[in-house]
Amino acid sequence: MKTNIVTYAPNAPIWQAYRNDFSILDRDVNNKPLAYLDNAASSQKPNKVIKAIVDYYEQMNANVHRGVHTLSQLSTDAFEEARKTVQFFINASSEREIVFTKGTTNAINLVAYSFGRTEIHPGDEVLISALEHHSNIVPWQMICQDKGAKLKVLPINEQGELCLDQLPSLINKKTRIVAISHVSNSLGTINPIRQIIDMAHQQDIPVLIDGAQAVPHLSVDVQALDCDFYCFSGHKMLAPTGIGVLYGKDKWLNKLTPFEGGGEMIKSVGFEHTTYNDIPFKFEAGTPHIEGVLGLAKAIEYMLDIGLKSIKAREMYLYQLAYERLAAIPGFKMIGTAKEKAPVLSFLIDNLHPYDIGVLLDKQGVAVRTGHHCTQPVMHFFNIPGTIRASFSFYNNEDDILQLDAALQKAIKLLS
Amino acid sequence: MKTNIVTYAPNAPIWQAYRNDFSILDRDVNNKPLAYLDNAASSQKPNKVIKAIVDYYEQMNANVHRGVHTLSQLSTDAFEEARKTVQFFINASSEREIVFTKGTTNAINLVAYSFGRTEIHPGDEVLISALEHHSNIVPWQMICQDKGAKLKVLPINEQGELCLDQLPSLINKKTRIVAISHVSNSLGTINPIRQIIDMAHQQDIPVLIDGAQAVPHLSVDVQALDCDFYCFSGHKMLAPTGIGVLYGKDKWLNKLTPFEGGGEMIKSVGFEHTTYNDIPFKFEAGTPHIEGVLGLAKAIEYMLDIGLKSIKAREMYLYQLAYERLAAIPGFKMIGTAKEKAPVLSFLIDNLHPYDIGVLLDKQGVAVRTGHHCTQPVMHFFNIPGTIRASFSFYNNEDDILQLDAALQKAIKLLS
Amino acid sequence: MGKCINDIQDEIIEEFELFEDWMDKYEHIVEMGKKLPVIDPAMKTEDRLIDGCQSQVWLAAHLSDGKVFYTADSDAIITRGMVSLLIRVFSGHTPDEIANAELYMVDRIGLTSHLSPTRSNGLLSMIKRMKTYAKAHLT
Amino acid sequence: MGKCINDIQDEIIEEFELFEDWMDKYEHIVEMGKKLPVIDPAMKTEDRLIDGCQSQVWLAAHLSDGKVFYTADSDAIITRGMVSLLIRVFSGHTPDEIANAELYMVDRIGLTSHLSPTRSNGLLSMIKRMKTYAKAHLT
Ligand SMILES: Cc1ncc(COP(=O)(O)O)c(C=O)c1O
Ligand SMILES: Cc1ncc(COP(=O)(O)O)c(C=O)c1O
Repeated sequence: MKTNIVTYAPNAPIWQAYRNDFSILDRDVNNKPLAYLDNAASSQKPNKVIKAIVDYYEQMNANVHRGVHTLSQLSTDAFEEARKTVQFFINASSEREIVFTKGTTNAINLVAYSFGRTEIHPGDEVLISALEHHSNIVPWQMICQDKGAKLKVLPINEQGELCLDQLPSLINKKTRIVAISHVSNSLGTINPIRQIIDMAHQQDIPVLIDGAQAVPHLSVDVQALDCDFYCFSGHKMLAPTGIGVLYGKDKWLNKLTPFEGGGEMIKSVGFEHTTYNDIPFKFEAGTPHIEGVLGLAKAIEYMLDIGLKSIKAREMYLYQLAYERLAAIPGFKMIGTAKEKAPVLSFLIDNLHPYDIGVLLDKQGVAVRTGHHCTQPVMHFFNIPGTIRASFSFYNNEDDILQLDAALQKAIKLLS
Repeated sequence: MKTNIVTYAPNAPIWQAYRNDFSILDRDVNNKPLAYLDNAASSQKPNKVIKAIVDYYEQMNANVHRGVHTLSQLSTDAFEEARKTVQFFINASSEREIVFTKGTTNAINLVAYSFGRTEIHPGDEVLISALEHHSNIVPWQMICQDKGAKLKVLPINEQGELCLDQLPSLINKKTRIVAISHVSNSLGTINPIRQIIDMAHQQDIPVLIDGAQAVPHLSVDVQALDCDFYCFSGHKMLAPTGIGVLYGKDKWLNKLTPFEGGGEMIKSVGFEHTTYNDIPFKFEAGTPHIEGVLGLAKAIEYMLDIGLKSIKAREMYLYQLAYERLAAIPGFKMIGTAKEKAPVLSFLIDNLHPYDIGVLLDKQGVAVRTGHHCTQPVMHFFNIPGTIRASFSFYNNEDDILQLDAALQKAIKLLS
Repeated sequence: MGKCINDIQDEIIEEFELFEDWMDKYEHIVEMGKKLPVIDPAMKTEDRLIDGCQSQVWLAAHLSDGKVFYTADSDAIITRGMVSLLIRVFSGHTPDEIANAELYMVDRIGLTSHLSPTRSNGLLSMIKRMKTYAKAHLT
Repeated sequence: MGKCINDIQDEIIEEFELFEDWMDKYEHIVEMGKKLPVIDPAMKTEDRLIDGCQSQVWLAAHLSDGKVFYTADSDAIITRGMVSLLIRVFSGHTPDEIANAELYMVDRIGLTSHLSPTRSNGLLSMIKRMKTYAKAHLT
């Protein structure tokens, strides 16, 4: 028996209907139908999100805040309405805790700079994990270097899981902040952040969560998690590029000094003395990415319409299906075998180079990501040059997976 | 004779054709046709730019750089092609000198942080002018405070022009950088930046130019200007929100340390040692605003198609027309009467409050900006609560101006 | 005994129903703005200022005979007109009445946009302060 | 005397014209990749490494009898195949010929995408280094 296909496809016709909302999925690539399995890098956008952008520009485009005229009012109202949509999405206690950023990277840098300025001192420590994306490593390295602080790293095991038992020995009086991803982008591991947050809070240490890979797949409740900061990007969850979110607890946002200076973030400016605006505006210098914010709100509405639970079930079904097909291929080796996983399948085939596989899959219309996925330390840990990563979204379907399977087998044959 | 209308409308039917490219201008506001005269806050977008966004999402959306698959290749190629378009637009000597940012504010902050980190020390000075937008004041205040440096201010005169004669006494051995706007957003003054750059360079002091209000109206040549940094926003020049540009001379970008850390901006990451990527990528952490970059390139193409000289002539014609109509209104007082001006008309009517005028113009479909325009120091200088600002774009027409004129007169009557 | 808060609101709504177009409506608001008694400049202190970014509002309140009386001013005349309307509604009532009042009149006379949270005229903050003052004197 | 650079390019173009589909083409490239002599691991030093982010290329060159000879390797087999093609074109020619050669073959055999500046396989940097080496030995 070669494969053991899971035969339960939750409500397939509905999923075909959702898939139809993504026009790009109809296109060909190299004369083959496109099988887009690079969702962890960036998701595709439903027509409604694209339409929200067009509508904005055709009907109400104007700079937000401060303007008295109608278009400016309409834009501002829609913009602030979108903030409430985001608040609802992650269950923040107030919309003032929602800061719009360029993306996850920008959000983490904002915290690293603003938190770092007043809260990190020489000899202090910042704790991250060995599973982090470069965006949750480098900003901390930079601030640690600036401040003469030390970067500590919670290690991972062979399954690609955090070694939670080592956490107590890594958190101490010098630890100023813990910065951990909710879901690993290269391996798909879902980290036990609830536990980590609890342990850190027992010592009054704030925790930042990099949620870039979590929000597309899981339902996130920042109050239940009790995290101090939560960061994510729009472009990985059906929204436009260039927009992201920093959630920060009221008390932290009020306490921290601003990151960037400029319009919007001030109350009054004098050459001698400048006073800053209230949160969240204090952290939003400059004209914001208005269409991006509206697109993000529309993407959230779209996801909530489908239902986060249904999305998760669908994606895990696809993931499971893909896993069972590919695991049957001789030489298949999964990288990252954590118990709790998001729909991300990272693997290698014998000693074949991921790049070679990637090129040959692409020739057959299959888009996967190959390489280190901006997590070089993870690759060093496993002592591999990279992985082939197929990542799934609810709009993928069985055909995508069959195409991946067949293309992969053909590639292997050609390379062996 | 009440008015003295300039009768020369360069090639009017052509301009009507261009106007038709902006669907939003057909809409009503408060049951009146929209007269959008708030262009200095944000411009409207031509259909081609909107279409570029839609096309991107419907045909090639994927994360840029690093990806092996076709969509990622297409996106990356388009993205890097766009960089060359920007290079061409401002005549930079290499595309490596073009860094994509969130906007002008973000670009200035990038320089303030990265330049500030290594080049500004206690006791040093940073020179700005009294004409600056908050975005070119606050970042420098913040870095000066961090570093124990001093912010110096080149004053303005009653016409709203820089007091150039005072520049030599303000530049000295302690000056580390000069940051000046090309065009004032609240008054429209075009500053003699060529001279300022020359004077600063004579003492080896680098100059940053805030070009947010210049690029929509003037042809900019960074090599001819010889400025060290030049910053601008897409949204004020027909492009999407959330995208902007930092031009930096090769030698500076290479010398400075990165601003934000994360994906894209590194060559290799280890917990002990991280090496940064080449310019411009070193300064572009995180997934960029891809649709914004493509939209910006399209906006540039659109402007170049019309011709920057034609745009300027058209806008100055509209500005002149508006000026002559409004100047005939009793009580009209122009704020900012510099010799060299961009198509920005800031004014007051007797003692009427700008806010009242703004509300009543809006009721009549006329969108202008009222208030301090994020230049509070300019308002303090003139001792006024704000101004009414009508700012023009080539897609405005005579009707917009007649509507402004009539609406203003009606508002004045109602308020007097 | 004076009218209750909702009676005054209904009265204002009726008043505004007379106006056929926005011009008449705003003329009326401007008129009211002009009639609002000028506040003593000495009263225009920092702590009474509600900074609305575009127009500023000063608000003072005092309790007399168990009732709250407000005085207010603004540098913009339309804001003064709106301020005058709000004072007419709230002034002279008990803290209890004010704290529990639902302000539906602004919506009904079609001036909601002036109270949108993103308006930069300080009016919404003014209403909040009016209510906060009343709540502080609840018995 | 050996063939000139363009003769070799034309030869390769002809070779690739035989292939009907991408499969055959890549099979050929992989074949060439496999045939490329393995480089002495000791030669794989930092300074010979061209880091392409996804696949890495090592390049060595020496001058002999007024001609440049290249050896190279990569960790990815398709990149090795491409490397092998480039060596076949350039190796054994004078610095002058190499420096002035126009590389049109990649385009013509439909593999341009492998040389796009945004490809992360290090091939473009490799060609640059091959030419730089040649230029350094121009007489
Ligand atoms: C002169 C000037 N500088 C800077 C800015 C800030 O631009 P942005 O809000 O796009 O960052 C503006 C825009 O208002 C401006 O007019
Ligand atoms: C776990 C994780 N963190 C951070 C990032 C960075 O997100 P962005 O590039 O949108 O800033 C990513 C995206 O690749 C990610 O997967």
